Amino acid sequence: MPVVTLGEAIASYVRDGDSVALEGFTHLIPFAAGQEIIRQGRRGLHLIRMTPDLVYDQMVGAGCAARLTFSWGGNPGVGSAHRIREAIESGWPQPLAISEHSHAGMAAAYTAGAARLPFGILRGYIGTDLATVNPAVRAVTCPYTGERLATVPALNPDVTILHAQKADRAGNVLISGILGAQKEAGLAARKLIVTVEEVVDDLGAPMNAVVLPHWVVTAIACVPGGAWPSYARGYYSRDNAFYIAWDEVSRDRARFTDWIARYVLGTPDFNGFLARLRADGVGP
Amino acid sequence: MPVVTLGEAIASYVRDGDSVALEGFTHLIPFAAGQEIIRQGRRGLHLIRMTPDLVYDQMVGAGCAARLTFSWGGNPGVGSAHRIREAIESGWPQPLAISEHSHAGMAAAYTAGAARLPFGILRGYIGTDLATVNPAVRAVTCPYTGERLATVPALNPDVTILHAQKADRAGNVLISGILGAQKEAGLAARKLIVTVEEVVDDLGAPMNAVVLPHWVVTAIACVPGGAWPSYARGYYSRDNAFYIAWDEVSRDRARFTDWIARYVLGTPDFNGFLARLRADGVGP
Amino acid sequence: MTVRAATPPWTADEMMTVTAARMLWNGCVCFVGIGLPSAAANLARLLHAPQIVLIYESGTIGTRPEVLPLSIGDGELAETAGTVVPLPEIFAYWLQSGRIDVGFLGAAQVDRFANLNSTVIGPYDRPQVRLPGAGGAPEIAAHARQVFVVLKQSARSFVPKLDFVSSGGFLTGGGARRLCGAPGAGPQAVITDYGILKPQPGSDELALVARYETVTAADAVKATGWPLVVAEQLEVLAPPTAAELEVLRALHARTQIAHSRPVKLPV
Amino acid sequence: MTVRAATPPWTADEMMTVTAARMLWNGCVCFVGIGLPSAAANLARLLHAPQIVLIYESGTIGTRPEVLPLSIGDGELAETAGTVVPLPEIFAYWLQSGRIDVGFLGAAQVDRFANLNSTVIGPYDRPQVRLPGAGGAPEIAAHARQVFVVLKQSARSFVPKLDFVSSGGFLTGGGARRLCGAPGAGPQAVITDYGILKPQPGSDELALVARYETVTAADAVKATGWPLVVAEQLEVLAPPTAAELEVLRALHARTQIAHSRPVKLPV
Repeated sequence: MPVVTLGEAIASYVRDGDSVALEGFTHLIPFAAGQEIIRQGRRGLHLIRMTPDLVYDQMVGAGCAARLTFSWGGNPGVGSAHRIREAIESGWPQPLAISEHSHAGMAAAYTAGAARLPFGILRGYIGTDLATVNPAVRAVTCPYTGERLATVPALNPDVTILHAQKADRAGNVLISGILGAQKEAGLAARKLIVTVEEVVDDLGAPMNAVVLPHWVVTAIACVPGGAWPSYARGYYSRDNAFYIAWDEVSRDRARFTDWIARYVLGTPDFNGFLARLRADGVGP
Repeated sequence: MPVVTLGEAIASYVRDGDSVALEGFTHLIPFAAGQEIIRQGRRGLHLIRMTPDLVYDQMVGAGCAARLTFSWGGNPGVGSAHRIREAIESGWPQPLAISEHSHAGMAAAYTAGAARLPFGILRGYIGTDLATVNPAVRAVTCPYTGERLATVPALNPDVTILHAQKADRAGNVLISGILGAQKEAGLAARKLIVTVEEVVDDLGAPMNAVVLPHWVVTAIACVPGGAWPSYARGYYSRDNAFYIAWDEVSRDRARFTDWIARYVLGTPDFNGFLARLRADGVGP
Repeated sequence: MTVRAATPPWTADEMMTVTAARMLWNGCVCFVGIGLPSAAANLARLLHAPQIVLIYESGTIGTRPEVLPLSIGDGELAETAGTVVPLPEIFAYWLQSGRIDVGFLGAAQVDRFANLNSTVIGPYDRPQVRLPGAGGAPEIAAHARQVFVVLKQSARSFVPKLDFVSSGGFLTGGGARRLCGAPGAGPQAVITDYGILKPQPGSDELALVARYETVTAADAVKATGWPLVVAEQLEVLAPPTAAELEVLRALHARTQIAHSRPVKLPV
Repeated sequence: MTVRAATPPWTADEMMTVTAARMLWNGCVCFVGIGLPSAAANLARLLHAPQIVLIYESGTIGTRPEVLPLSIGDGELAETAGTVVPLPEIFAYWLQSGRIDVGFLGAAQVDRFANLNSTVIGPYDRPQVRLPGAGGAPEIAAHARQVFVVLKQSARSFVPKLDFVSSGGFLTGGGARRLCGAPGAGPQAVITDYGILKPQPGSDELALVARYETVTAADAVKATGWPLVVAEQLEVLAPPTAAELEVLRALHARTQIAHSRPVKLPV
């Protein structure tokens, strides 16, 4: 299990048209990886994520995505994900097909994916229009009680990308704190890329901690700060100010495009991205 | 969530004819609780457990059980669970109806129970006679792929009993080490009794540790050593010698009956049980 | 002796938050959303319900944040939680299992049967306004023993017909919910900036049952997009006490400071 | 120049363990059962496969025990594991997901199509001998990319018809397994105290493909309850090396000492 640069990992394992899940539920969101995908100009991706917030707002606005599978898409505590909104509302920069679920449905779909079952079941979508607009939401009858239960098809992304606190030199990965559906999304994927805050000799993981063994990880890249402006427990906290500021940046096409051009396309990598933000006095 | 004596907990919450799951997969097996159920003379229980080993060998041989739901029943690394064998083979001390699963099937049944789904699905029981002899094993068709998958009905015991390392004074419970299906069995139950090695001010639990909050626990009893001859990580190790010795004790009806009479029925509680074993030079 | 004023010394948000907080009891297990519900639940915890169990869908169980989270998964929620579990577990073992006493929801639109829309304004395929979407709400609405909805009242938000049903309340009313297999009792109160609406027995239609003393029933009817039923016995809600306002404002002040703290990455 | 003797300086168990260990490769992900499979897998780890990944159904992943476990959940397995996960997860995310290269099974009976019985001798409803049961075996047999079976050969254990099918091998043979939806390739080797049996292409029937130099093919046929097919090219297995025996015996010696250590409860 090789430790490579993020650029190498994306170049090697993310292809145009792939289904790609960048997971992390407000915590450990792989922002650096999302920006590297923008930087390398991937197109036609099927983006999968429970909460497409700023990371997918950037990728959708930059034109990477053709489809989005999700259950909540906004700027948490702030408001809209303007780029995702505009893609859905007016097809800019390109139309975005959506497959919309509830959180419980997405979670069941990842869980089924990790278990390599073709579908997951939940007592869900009851009385909602979600089941109407999303043909993927179906039903099975319980062979014991006769109850009808909702089903969702398993999610098995071509690539899942996670950000974690630590990997050891063998490539075992430790995730701690708010876990979201990261383990399920990681194990459901055909390829798993993990960016980490640091590579250490010993994970020092508690016995029942969430550890992804090296042999399920396709590649690891050490990207300190790679979850910013989200956070990495034990390393840095959530940059709420950036989330609030993003509302203005993303509201306007031109301003967003300039931001991507200057900070993402105009920089060689995540360190360059941070350096330019700092040079402009807006960096963490 | 009251901290009571084990005697009070069993007297209050375990009734004749209840379905009762004592879980713990080789680790943290609630032996003291099983013996207290024998001591209080419960009858007609539906015992549920993935691995009915010595704890159920004792309860079945003592006449507590009318039915057993399980997936592997023996003396781990040693051989037969002789009392369970004799109950099944020749109905002594009374006939024992069985509902037999694979581990994967039992695990799916507990998981469904914890989620309050009526059934669990797995790609299991393929080509086996288990599906033939156990009418509870059925099938559903995937609404996406048409694949037939095995189903098991959810397990929701009237009472689940667990042994854990620690509870705090509020009644929050910490389990660490080999977890088995304890969390699922505990959350699937209508009532949850937990015996613990000690009650502490602060659990000191890692953030993602397995903690059962006080408001899902019906009663806690502090029973140091209560998992012996199995083990409690951080407190004492598995008494393999007892497991080996049990083969002789349990092989013979009379010898087993004498053992139960002297050490369980003949003692007021678990401390009395340990004291008599030690007095006889066979105690831990 | 109560103050009566056109513009009282508290905001509508404060009045709603205090009113919602008063409806939570000590020991209640509450599934909390971000924003006003989170403020109300924590206000209750800091006042009359110290043993309230707060669960956020990010997997934090029994959390006791010092400051309010901006996001559903702020570090503060994890650091002060009794335990933090994977997200699939929260929905399967903790919500679907029927362990939640009160689910707290907001929305963009509500109809007379307390169905909620947080998905889209206009047609789903050609939206005027695409909203963030349902998130955890559909299953919270289905499984919580009861649901409290918090939403400012206006003809634009309280509509005769939803553009999209994101979360089921009483569906078409008249007991329809019981037939659809939703285990929970559904929305038992809608807390607005005019007062409290509750479903009427039989019809399941929302009726105004309580008002703030700063408004009239007529004001509430005017702010509703359907002919709002007003209960014969219309309760008048006590205004926020000085203690309630002090604790709430201190909480918001702490939150303000925490959220404006600049973040520095370890370089 | 090899030693040939009626009673070689090693036991049948040692010969089987060494033979099984040699079939495991470095980095192989192995789902291990208690007893001889566990001894073989750990012997391989201590010899030629230091990076072998050992998973026990108790939830211990990547474990490196100093001594062999008596039970599937000995503390030693947890203390030396890379991670310890809940048991439902082991079967769903790690076995059913197809991540296991080799599943190691024993049994009481095997038939010519490598189906296994570990449930009952005699009728299920009126058993002569009630065995412990299937445990994890049915899904290990279904999902592991390949399965190795370890079982001493005799007319009583190698039977023309099983009393009960606990775990499916090639079912009725002739490609029946592929039709039944089991993802794994099934039993690819049965390691006995006479040699190694492997399924024949097409028929899926087990044939003797290798023997220990201490036995003849005729001995193996006599120890089989059906007319055992013997491969034309019958490989002769190299005897255990001094190094293999030394490491294996040291492992068993350490294990013996550890398991006989008296346990004292903290009083």
